[in-house]
Amino acid sequence: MADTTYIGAINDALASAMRRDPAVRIVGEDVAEGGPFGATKGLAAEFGERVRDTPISESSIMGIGAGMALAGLRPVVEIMFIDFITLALDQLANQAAKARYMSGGQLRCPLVVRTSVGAGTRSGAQHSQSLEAWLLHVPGLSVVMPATAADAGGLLLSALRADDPVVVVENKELYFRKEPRVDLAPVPIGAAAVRRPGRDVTCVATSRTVHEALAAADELARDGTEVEVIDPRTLHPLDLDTIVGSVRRTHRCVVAHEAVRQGGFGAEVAALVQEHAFDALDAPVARLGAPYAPVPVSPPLEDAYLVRAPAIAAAVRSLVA
Amino acid sequence: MADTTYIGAINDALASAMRRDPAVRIVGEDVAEGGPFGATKGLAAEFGERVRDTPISESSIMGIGAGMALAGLRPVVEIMFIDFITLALDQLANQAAKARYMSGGQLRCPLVVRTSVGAGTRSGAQHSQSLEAWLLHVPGLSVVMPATAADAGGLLLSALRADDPVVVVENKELYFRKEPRVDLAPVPIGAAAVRRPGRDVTCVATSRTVHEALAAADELARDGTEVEVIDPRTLHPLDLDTIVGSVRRTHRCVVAHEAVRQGGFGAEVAALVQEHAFDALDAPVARLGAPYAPVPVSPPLEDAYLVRAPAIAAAVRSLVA
Amino acid sequence: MWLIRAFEESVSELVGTGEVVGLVHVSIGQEASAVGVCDVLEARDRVYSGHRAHGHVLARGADPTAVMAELMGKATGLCGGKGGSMHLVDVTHGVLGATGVVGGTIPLALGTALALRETAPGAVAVVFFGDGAVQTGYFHECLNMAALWKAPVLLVCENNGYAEFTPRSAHTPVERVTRHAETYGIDARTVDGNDVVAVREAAAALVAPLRGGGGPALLECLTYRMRGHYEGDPARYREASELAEWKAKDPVRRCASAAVERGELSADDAAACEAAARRAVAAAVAAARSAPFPPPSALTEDVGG
Amino acid sequence: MWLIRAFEESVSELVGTGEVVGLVHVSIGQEASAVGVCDVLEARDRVYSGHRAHGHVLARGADPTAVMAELMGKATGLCGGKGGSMHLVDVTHGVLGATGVVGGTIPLALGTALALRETAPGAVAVVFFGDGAVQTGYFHECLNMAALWKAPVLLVCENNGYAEFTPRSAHTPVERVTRHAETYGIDARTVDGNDVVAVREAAAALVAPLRGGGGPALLECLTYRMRGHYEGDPARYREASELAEWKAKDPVRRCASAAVERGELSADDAAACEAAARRAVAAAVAAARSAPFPPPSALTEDVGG
Ligand SMILES: Cc1ncc(C[n+]2csc(CCOP(=O)(O)OP(=O)(O)O)c2C)c(N)n1
Ligand SMILES: Cc1ncc(C[n+]2csc(CCOP(=O)(O)OP(=O)(O)O)c2C)c(N)n1
Ligand SMILES: [Mg+2]
Ligand SMILES: [Mg+2]
Repeated sequence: MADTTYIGAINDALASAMRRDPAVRIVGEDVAEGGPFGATKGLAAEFGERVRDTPISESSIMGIGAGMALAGLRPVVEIMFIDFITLALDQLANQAAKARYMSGGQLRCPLVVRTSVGAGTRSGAQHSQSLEAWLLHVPGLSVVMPATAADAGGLLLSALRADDPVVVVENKELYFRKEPRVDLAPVPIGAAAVRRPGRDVTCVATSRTVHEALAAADELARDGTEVEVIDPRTLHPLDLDTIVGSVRRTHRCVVAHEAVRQGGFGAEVAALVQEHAFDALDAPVARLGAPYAPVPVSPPLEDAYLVRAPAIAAAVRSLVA
Repeated sequence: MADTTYIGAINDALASAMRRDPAVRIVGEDVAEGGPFGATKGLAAEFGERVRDTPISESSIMGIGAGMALAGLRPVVEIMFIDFITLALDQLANQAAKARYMSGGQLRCPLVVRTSVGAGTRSGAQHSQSLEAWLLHVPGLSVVMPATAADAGGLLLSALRADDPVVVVENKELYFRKEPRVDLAPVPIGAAAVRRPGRDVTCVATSRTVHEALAAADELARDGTEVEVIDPRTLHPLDLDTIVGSVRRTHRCVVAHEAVRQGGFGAEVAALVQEHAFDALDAPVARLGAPYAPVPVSPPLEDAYLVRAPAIAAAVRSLVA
Repeated sequence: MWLIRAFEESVSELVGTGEVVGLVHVSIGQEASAVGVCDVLEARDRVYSGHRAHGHVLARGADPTAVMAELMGKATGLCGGKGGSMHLVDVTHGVLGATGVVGGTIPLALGTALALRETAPGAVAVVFFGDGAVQTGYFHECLNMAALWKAPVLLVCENNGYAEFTPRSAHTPVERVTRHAETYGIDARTVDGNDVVAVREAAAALVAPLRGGGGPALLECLTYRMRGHYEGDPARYREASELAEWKAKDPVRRCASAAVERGELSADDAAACEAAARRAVAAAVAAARSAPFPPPSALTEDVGG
Repeated sequence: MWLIRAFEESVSELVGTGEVVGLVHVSIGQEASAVGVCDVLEARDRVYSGHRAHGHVLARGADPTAVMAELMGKATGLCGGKGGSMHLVDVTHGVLGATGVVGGTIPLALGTALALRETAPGAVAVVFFGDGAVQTGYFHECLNMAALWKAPVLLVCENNGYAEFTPRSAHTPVERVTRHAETYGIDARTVDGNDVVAVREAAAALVAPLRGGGGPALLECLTYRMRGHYEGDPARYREASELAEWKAKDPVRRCASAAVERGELSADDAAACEAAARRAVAAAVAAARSAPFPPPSALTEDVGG
């Protein structure tokens, strides 16, 4: 079969969901033109006004999506860069996430938000952040973070069948990564994927860093260290059993993500792992993430900012040393 | 000496800073009238236009504060409830926090943000959140969280002498708590306070839960368990040495805060403690926080939502069991 | 209107006794906008409110006992006691949300209007908000998009001249909210918000084109809150004379006496109306009072995520 | 203007070679608003820009070598290579910020204006933004507050008819940005933004009252970007005829030929101007190219917090 890309899978999933479910809508800036990365390419031609271009009004756009969802539609709101979700968190965290609870279960808000994280494009501190950890801290939001094309399409399909808000956190560096095409199929929310089995160290990695972890695992395997790479895929609800089960076998754990280490998803994983597998751990859970700094533009600085395979390999080595 | 309150200390600190430094300004909704809790009471009378009432435009107000700070003033922006900081995070996280870095050190942004967290007032899901963990994840922001009147005044004074943005996270339930008056003096940012020494378990607690931890410690002391209660006071930069030093002596650690447990400050503390004191720990670091739910209004539900002394005592007991 | 008045007076008392909990904003003095607007709405329409929401929900037909129980945090409350005063929702009566974040339901209403246009053509979405909300970015962003997309949404501004403790003049140099509508070519009217008949007429005139596929509309009701901003606010920031002036324009009494004057109602009937409303509220209070609190399990139910 | 034009053309080429990095928006076709406005500013004034910022910074007098080095991420860049194209800051020349978040510098400029009024009376704050930014809440919230507080801020909208790939008509029904200023009684003008003399005159007329303690002002410059939204955008969403039409109104060539026509400049001098600008840019590129990247330690320096 031909290759596919992460962005292609997103585009396919949107088209397929729109064909299947007349309630699906797309709302965002430049979505009719396909968006800057092509995620919504061709959809306006096929679905007309169901694909709605908006002005630059992120704060309200999120609420418009929520208001559509409360009235029975299934909107997909696109926030081009997660950096701009800073403008839209009132509607996401205060309205959409809490509508069901505050109404005592009268309301459901099947809102899907697509947004992108990630540095490496030299786009600077306001177009490169990874802020997904904020969303974990908001009860009522599911958060998925695909690392592969199959998951990008499959998790989006599942999000579009969920009855509560789901944020799909994509990664810009993965958009054009080629992958052998697989049939588009829903990937369940809340199920981790073991990307590579291994007996020596568990590495929990998200999004782009899954591929870095796999590269590190390849290298380490040459020295005889077998790393089990777990991709949670969903940050909330988290598939803790898969992670804890693995650590109970390997006795060691590294967590890696692109976001700033302090206050990141890795802190939650480390806290949970030490809580649920304390007796099994032979070493502290190691955390890898970005340093405490905004994302710089300068190439050598940005390269140093990103968690890449060598850093993961080094962390694993120091755990097994 | 007469008693003082947390809100009184804030008021005193603002007045004293405004007298001392002509660059200090206050900007926010209803601040001229004193605000809903009286934090700015009397200041408009003394300082006139330096206390600026604003319309309900949080998104821009934060930026106006940042723009004043970039031009050399020292504004204190009041965001009445941290729930509304969801409207203002672009200016706080993307502009104020990053201005110094993105300008290569040309700019400084001495912006102080005062805001309040906390439930217990039956005010519902949009007036009761504790979102301070979001701020830790934003490089460039200092975050202080006073538990006492002395710290509420003292940390605010220090914030008003800092050259980078500081968010002062106050707690509504503490505002009218009486405390013996102490002289208003700056409390250094980045220094924890050991609120009660103890040899058996370290309890790291923030803001309102400091008092819950002290109550739990009193009770546990009767059974012979001595809890060391540490109030970090500053969440970033964190005084990790004090915490780790304590855990190395007690071998056990509980972290308590009012915020939702998942993705909260406690995750960061637990991750750091297991990393830096792994060999010293006799049990996993325990975390207490709110359940994964918005804050309900109903009295019995909201009471159950809050971390109180008995829950802390129970967590300590299960650690020493 | 008497129902709302009696309800709110009762709420005010029960805040005093601690039975009604939380941060409570009553709408005494503003009943006419709720009643006048909701009177022209149909079952298929959808309504959003703000932090001062009791009147809107009652005007839509919500059960006073369930509303009162909600304000007390009881299991039988509209929202099972979890939402409270600022978050009243009554899907049965088409109320999809109220908000503690000023301006926060304006985009929700716009989104709902867009949905209704496709799923229930002819239905409209309505959002009530205060003059303070007019200074939020939400109001302006949504005014633009509503006009751009010709959405069937009616924006109802209850302009009571204050946002919390601060008068309009300290919030904006723009005196009339309708001025903003003009910029976008949006159909808009300013009415005496204490005259329920005037409100009703204006609302009917604005809503009719929306049902026919027309663009958005804005209704500005000039009114006054006869109590403090929230229960407990001593309202020292305003003159006694101002309050007295507005008391003379009390929308509830004015409506009743006008009906009597026009001979539509006898003085006795008018008094009976008031008495019936007070009885209904007393019964609602009694029922709400004796209702149970929710079980502990409710704390983590209906969270989603 | 030739300096900006030559600079931007060079940037465009260097994006092609990969030497200039990141998401780059050039201002070819929009030079007149930068130059016309900045020409009436003084050293004490403070300027903010948006994502299309190169021209504004150069018009304020920033060193082209330092700007180019910044776009390449070099240590000698204006911001040590850390800010990049969308975040140019040059405190020496009074540029306090640019932003990648559309509309994000409008509140900053308002805050700075309020500060200047007290600390440097007579100085003004200026913010450049596009027509897309007019649909953000920031614009409207700040228009209101600027008018309310009579802040010495000049809002300059470079209205090029597009926000990314979407024309004005799909963003708002309001054709003229000045319409919003009218609502607040704000002094405002719309000018041919490709006529540097007209821009300069309008800016001078608007700024003078601000220096004397007057309220805010808004200048709308009607212009066009002659390239895609960002470098790499094939701009398929617009007609070739539209581009051709605007090419005829090229602000740089127009200014040069007008000066020649008026006899202020000989044709030779005009050509010399262009050549000098191109030489200066070539020198800047060469110097920036040979400059070092920042040391690894810079990654975590100047973070604060
Ligand atoms: C975003 C936001 N900012 C501030 C507040 C605090 N607050 C509650 S009500 C209010 C004033 C609202 O005024 P208006 O919209 O005129 O409504 P009114 O109370 O007069 O009915 C304010 C500032 C809030 N709830 N939400
Ligand atoms: C808040 C925000 N939303 C979306 C974007 C993506 N974006 C970058 S430029 C742009 C269009 C801006 O249009 P305009 O303000 O007219 O400026 P122009 O590019 O025409 O100079 C958009 C939508 C952004 N940078 N910031
Ligand atoms: Mg009001
Ligand atoms: Mg534009």
